[in-house]
Amino acid sequence: MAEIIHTRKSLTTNPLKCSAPLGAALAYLGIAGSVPLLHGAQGCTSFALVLTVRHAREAIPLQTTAIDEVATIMGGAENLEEALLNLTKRMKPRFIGVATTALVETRGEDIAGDLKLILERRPELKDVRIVLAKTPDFDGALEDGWSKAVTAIIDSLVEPPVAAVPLYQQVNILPGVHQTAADIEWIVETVESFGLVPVVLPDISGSLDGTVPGDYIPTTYGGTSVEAIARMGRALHTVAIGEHMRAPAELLAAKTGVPCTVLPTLTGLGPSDEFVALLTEISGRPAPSRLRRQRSQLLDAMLDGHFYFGGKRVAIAADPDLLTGLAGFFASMGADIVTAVASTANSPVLADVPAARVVVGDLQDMEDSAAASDAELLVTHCHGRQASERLGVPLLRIGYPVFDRLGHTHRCTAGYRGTRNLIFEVANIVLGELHEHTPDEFAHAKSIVEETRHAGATSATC
Amino acid sequence: MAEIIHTRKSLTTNPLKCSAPLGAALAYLGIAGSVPLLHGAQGCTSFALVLTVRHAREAIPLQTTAIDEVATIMGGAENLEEALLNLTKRMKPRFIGVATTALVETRGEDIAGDLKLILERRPELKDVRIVLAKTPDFDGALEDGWSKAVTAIIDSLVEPPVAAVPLYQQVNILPGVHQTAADIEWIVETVESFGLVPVVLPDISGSLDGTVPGDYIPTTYGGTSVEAIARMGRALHTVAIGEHMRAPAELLAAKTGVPCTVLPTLTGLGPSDEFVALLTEISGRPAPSRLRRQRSQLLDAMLDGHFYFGGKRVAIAADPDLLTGLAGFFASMGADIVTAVASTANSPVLADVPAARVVVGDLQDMEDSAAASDAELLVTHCHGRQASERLGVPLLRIGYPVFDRLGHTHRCTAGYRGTRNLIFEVANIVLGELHEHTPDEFAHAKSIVEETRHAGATSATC
Amino acid sequence: MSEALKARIADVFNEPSCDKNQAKDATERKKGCSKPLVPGAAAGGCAFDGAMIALQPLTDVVHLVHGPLACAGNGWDGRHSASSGSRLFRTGFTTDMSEMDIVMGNGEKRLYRAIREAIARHNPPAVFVYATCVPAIIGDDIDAVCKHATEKLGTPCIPINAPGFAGSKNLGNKLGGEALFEHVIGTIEPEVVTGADINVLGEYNLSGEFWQVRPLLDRLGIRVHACITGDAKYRDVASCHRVGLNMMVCSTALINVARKMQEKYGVPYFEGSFYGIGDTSESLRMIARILVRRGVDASLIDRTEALIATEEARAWARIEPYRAALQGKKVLLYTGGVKSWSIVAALQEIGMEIVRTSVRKSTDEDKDRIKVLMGTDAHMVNTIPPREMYAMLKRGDADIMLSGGRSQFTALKAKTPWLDINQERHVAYAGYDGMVTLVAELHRSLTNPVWQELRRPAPWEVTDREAERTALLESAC
Amino acid sequence: MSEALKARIADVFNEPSCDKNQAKDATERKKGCSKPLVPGAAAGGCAFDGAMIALQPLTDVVHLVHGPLACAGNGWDGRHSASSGSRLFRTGFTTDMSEMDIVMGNGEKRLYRAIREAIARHNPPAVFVYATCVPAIIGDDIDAVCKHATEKLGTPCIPINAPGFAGSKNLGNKLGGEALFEHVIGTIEPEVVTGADINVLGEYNLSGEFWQVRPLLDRLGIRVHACITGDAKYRDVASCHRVGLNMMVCSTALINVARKMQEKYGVPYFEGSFYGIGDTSESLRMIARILVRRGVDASLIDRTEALIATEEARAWARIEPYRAALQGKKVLLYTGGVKSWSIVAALQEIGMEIVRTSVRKSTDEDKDRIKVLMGTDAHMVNTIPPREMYAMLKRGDADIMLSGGRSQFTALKAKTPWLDINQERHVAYAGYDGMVTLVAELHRSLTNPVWQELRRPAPWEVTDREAERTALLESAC
Repeated sequence: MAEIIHTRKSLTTNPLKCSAPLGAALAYLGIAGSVPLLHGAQGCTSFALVLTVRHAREAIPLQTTAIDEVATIMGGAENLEEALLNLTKRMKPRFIGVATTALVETRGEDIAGDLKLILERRPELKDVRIVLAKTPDFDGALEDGWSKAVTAIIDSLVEPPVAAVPLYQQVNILPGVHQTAADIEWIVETVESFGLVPVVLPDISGSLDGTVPGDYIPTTYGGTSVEAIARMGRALHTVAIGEHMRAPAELLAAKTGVPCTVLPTLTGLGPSDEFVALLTEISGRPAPSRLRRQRSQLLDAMLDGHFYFGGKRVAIAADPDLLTGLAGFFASMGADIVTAVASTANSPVLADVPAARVVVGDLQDMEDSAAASDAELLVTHCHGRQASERLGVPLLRIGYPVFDRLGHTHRCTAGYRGTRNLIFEVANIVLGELHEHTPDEFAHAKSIVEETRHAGATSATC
Repeated sequence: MAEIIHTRKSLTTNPLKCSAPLGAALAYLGIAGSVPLLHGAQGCTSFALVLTVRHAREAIPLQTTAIDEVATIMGGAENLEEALLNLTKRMKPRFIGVATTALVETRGEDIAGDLKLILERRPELKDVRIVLAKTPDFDGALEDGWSKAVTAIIDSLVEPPVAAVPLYQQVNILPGVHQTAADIEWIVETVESFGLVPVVLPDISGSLDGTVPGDYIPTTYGGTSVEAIARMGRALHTVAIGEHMRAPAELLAAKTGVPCTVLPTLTGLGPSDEFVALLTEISGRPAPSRLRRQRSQLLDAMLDGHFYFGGKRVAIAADPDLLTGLAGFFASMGADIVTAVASTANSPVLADVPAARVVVGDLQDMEDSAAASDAELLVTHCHGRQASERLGVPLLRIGYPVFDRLGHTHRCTAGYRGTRNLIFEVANIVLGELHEHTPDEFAHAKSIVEETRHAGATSATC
Repeated sequence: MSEALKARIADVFNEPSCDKNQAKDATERKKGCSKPLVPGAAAGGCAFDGAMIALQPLTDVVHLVHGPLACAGNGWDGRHSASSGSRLFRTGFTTDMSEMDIVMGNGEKRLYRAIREAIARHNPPAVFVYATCVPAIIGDDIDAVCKHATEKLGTPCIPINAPGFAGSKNLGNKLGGEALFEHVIGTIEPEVVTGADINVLGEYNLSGEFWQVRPLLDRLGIRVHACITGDAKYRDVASCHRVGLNMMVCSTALINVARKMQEKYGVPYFEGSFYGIGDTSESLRMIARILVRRGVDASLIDRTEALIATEEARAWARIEPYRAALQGKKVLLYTGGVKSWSIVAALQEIGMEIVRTSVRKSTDEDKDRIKVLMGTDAHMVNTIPPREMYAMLKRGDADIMLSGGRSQFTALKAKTPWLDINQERHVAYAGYDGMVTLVAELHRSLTNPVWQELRRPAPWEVTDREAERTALLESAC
Repeated sequence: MSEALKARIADVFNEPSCDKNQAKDATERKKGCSKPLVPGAAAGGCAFDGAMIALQPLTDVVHLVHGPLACAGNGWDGRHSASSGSRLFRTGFTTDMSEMDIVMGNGEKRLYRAIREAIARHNPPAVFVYATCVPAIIGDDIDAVCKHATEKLGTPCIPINAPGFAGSKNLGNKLGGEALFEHVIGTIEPEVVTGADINVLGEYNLSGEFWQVRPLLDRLGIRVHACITGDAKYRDVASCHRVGLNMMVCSTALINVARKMQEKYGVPYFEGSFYGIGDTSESLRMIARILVRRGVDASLIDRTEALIATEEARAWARIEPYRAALQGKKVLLYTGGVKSWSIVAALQEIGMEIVRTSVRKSTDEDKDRIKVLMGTDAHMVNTIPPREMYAMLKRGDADIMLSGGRSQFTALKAKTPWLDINQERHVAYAGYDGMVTLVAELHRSLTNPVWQELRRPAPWEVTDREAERTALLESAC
């Protein structure tokens, strides 16, 4: 059980965390015909927008209530109302997801109350489903914002089940914030292969997977429809991915009676098996042969790949669920997690990280610890690139954001196939670092007295 | 139209070519229950075996007739007979693919005649389908050997069609030697999505895709079954990938009357469209929505990726079909093919390479030309790594062999999805080479007289 | 909002050098010139963002953002401003205020400790402290904290009061400039004064592009004392008040600094551009002329003309091979400010046609220049809504769009060539070489066969059309 | 096959130092000692392969393969022999004979031209020319071509007559050695002769592992004149005949060279190993003892013992942390030759149990050593067919297999740990440090939790079993 270390420093250097409102916005982007609206100063939206555009390489319909000096003093209700009206008129969304920011939350306004009054007052808004999540930047990270937004969506949009018997073999999937479009595609394909019908909430594989529509669409195109959300109560089961999705899953269960299972991660053989076992149970059908072959391919990848993991010193920094999932995967392949840094302490799973210590901190903490523990691989989002350069240690880019590489959302790390791919990706990073040996490496033999780290250093390049 | 240059040198330095018998062996490995048998000295098999084991990271059931000094003088028929008997007894194959080597071909033996006599004489061999391809090492490369083996298989095993009407909506697929397991998976999935039933010959996605069988199997496990091959005459159509597959496709057509289409490559938007159009026509069904989405994702990848291709100076070295396909792809994305080296002149498609010149040569030719033309990316199999190091230019590993990276066979470069992935892979290599600018780069401004290549050099890193 | 901040904003709004202001009466002038933001339809960055943009290319100092995470966390490590020395400016520093800090009113304490930690680890020549919305609301006095820290820790701590809600990015630029003028410029006396020293204001050295210009000045014996701010060092900026001339590159951004330096230190300024061949030459001429007027040897004029002649000839020779392919190609220029005219001139130089140029952040003077360049103001537009922009490009009204990264995907999804000319680009466009690079990039983009590829009809478009026709025929029966 | 080649093979087969041969009568001896190959059941490399393996780590020469493509094309660039200098040996050279060359009998001409081209471009100290099957059949006289080229071009061209059909890899090693002895060794007089010079034969410097040994010898004042062949330079090998001692590292490979050097130049030789702590020490002792006998100052013995004491203690201390996890673990050792015993000793030193060791390429002397080490010969096996090997590992007869890359997948598919101890490995196992590395690698492999993961039952294994049971019950009704 990992010891959780809370650093006592006042200065955050090279932030690891992305803020909660951004996480909420990403969740809202997984709804069809949606516009996320950040309730704050226009900078709150601008920073989130620029980062997400760079990450997703897509135009992103993110809006702002544009709180200014006056609204800061007088309260933001008017701005919220104006924003809702303006964007409904201009963009004709089916759904608006409002996420609050630190700016409005610090004033302690009753935003839910404001919204209620606005909706009562404004018939123009009656065809739009409007959802509110309270996500001040000073509380939590991307995972928290995503989770709160999904919770808010379920709270507002899911209808109580009307018939006693489900109409079809529906399974609800609540993916975590770090699931890519490719991850969701694998999940959907796998669920379908058991004769089940998945409803994914939110479904960024429909909206942020990079497509070229034939015409200009100002809102998201693709994503979960509000109708499908309304009918989530008809499912046989809900599967949530990541501890941060427990809250929405449990709310959905409480609201509809649909039983739910929270899987900590889908990366790794064991987690993939769990998912498949669950689908087998839900569907009462045997696993199809293509899935069996996928598993066999994963076993082979584990066999071929384990040479490049065994004893490898790995430093990971991420949000709690992503960190725990990745650390578990690396450890299961024989790597040593010498550095584990979590963006927040907001999760019970941190204790499960297979490392002596988990530091709640920033990328400077990761860099310092990685340097001190001679890490051979860094694993974090693309802001880790500066540390990677300074330390001369390669970086596996994963999480959010990844803006300096293409195709991140088409990279699957879930399930048998995704785990196989991840093994290859890591092994190839290690293979790319291999070099021919030179006499100088064998330092001990040359200066016999000095104890060197040679054994480790050489064998690391197996 | 590219000018084809035949170098007049006697020395081959850093071979680009892999030999024809090896190509034949790879084809035979795509048949279920198969053992390829090279008719030559044991070294012929040993080199091919070691290379293929390293490439595929699989145990490979490749055998040898072990021609020794005596057989070299007296003829190899006895060795062939003994080998067939021995391996039939030990390994119980359903199929043995014999490929000759330079050693036995130089003596000019009548090996087909030998084999006929052996089969007449030996009832022990009656349950094994034995096929012979004449593939002397001094003629052609991997593509030629693969093509000859498939031709030999069709010649020996395909039965004349019995019924006038096909039993089901079958389509024969004859993939080229450079199709990976993932390529074939995409092809199969796509063919099936039109309600058609694909028969792939040979099918290495069933045998060389890396799986872990539950028990020891000495032959290939998976691959095209001899029964399916026998029934290839029942198909609606045959699709061959690559000009080198024209010969087997046309033989199949001649033997069975099944019409055939040869597609030069499946990499690129245009080639993928052609394949899909063909399937639409064969099936009479519209393209399914998942395929349409894949195409849209590819368009998006082309948009996001073209920045990293435009004006990029690329050097490619490969077998003729692979070279032509890749060069066409790179050129369609805006790259300049500054160096094109083909392993052999055995193909009419070389003239289609979008480059001023195609050199029939080796990796030294590629390295010299790449250096002279300031290539920014090398594209060839993993033997290009030495040139890549020496020139300080990154290498895209593609073709055979790729033994210094994992997961090559699970890498798809065919169709909408594969082309999308390839765009990402190339773009990410380019992005990985990006660096922050330094004052020294702006050389002209510093020494105003000297004309430098700066404009090109900077803008290349867009 | 603190009274001090209000006063500072009013002061900035009252900028007498702003040509818009000059046209207003006193009441209107008081209201300020930043356009009111429309909730649900706003797009740009906030004042804090603007201040950061203006100051962050000071490469050797700690830039510390006081606020909750989003302000620094969602925005750091994004621009390609290049440094020839320290890379400290690329490090993201923030106090990452927690709920506890806010509830307990611990913001100032946390900030002070953060400053101390930053100095202890990095020993910078200065710490720049940026206020954001939350500490501004709860009343954290960053001026006081900075003053205290400066005294106590011996390292200058510079307060930048530009919380996001205060206004636009543009305002933030100016507030950043105010802070420089108030707390940095003039605090150190320069070690060297050559008489031919200049500062360049509003040049961020994106992708190192100023390194294509600086050597030209070097050759003429003109020393760039400080580039404010691009590849800038704290000491150089702090001692930049003794130069002979300030050149303003990005017209509106730091105009207040230029004007105040003129008032206080008597440094004249002019506005110019290093984008395009003609403008680069014109800027060099202006610099030479003013410096000569200020006492530099008159031979500078001739030397400058000689350099210009050589460089222009060389640049044109290098551009020539691209001309045929670019001539007559239609450009949609979607930027603003100085680029709205400087790039227009540059593109016209090679025979391209400007179908629209946006004047979103342009001054009246900018607009006048465009009118002169284009012979009419018919092509000037303000904001183009994405839907309209998409329609224009889809129709083929332009062959290529030049803009910042944010509108990139509107062009790309319309399958239209696009070139980044704002902050995120990796390509250097300034000076003569930069213009050649821009032309090469335009050529590369416009001639890429990928555009034909992208417009190829999907196999089912043919089929579907046929099917539709068939269905139509059938239903017609 | 040419008469010359036949005579050379007969000579190699007649090797008097081969202990197998010593046990045979004259008739048997004439038949040669390479086992006849079984068509359809053979696995190893050919004579050409063996010659290349033995000679290619001569790093500064051109290794030119005369034949059609497969011989060089399918095999180059595969081993991890390391060089401290030239990398020319990693370049693949071949005449890539075409059908035309064969039909027209142009092989010799092509070869000559290829040699000329190689010398013109790379200017190597020598060109090694390897015959392969096809030119051997059509009667190309590579000896004559090499002679002619040597005279005409002024660069020594060394013919290596080991076409693939001549026999096994093992034979090829020896034929490579013959060529060295006949054409290279003794052709240059050494510049330096210290009296304490030695050669090391049969050490390929895989992954640079000899660099873990050489410094030990340096420290004792023993100079390695040439390592034949690992990180070897042509001049050093050509002048290696004046040393005081040859150490044979891979027993059978180059025994003919050692014996002939003894006969012609009076250089004594002994057989040793640098794998394992005990064997490394023993080899150092032997070298010291023989050199002292040959006139080196007797203090060498004491200095050697002191070095051994220090190094052994250090190595054991470093191994200690791994011991508990490795103790009693069962090893299947599938290699042969010298490794069949040297690695046995090494593994026993740390308390591992050897369940089988293969003696495929081992001499009787090798086997005797194993018998002594293991107290019995029950654990010695020849070839293990893959099916049997798989069954053994699947049953858990061994916890780990050590072998070459070729049998790797038999172990892995049986979900059993495996370590490469042959040519393709990237890890250096020689000397004291190498043994520590080996132990660390064993530990890393055996303790990897992936083995548990891999044995986890698939979800459907549970379900399927239940389904089977149900079906069984139903059918029972």
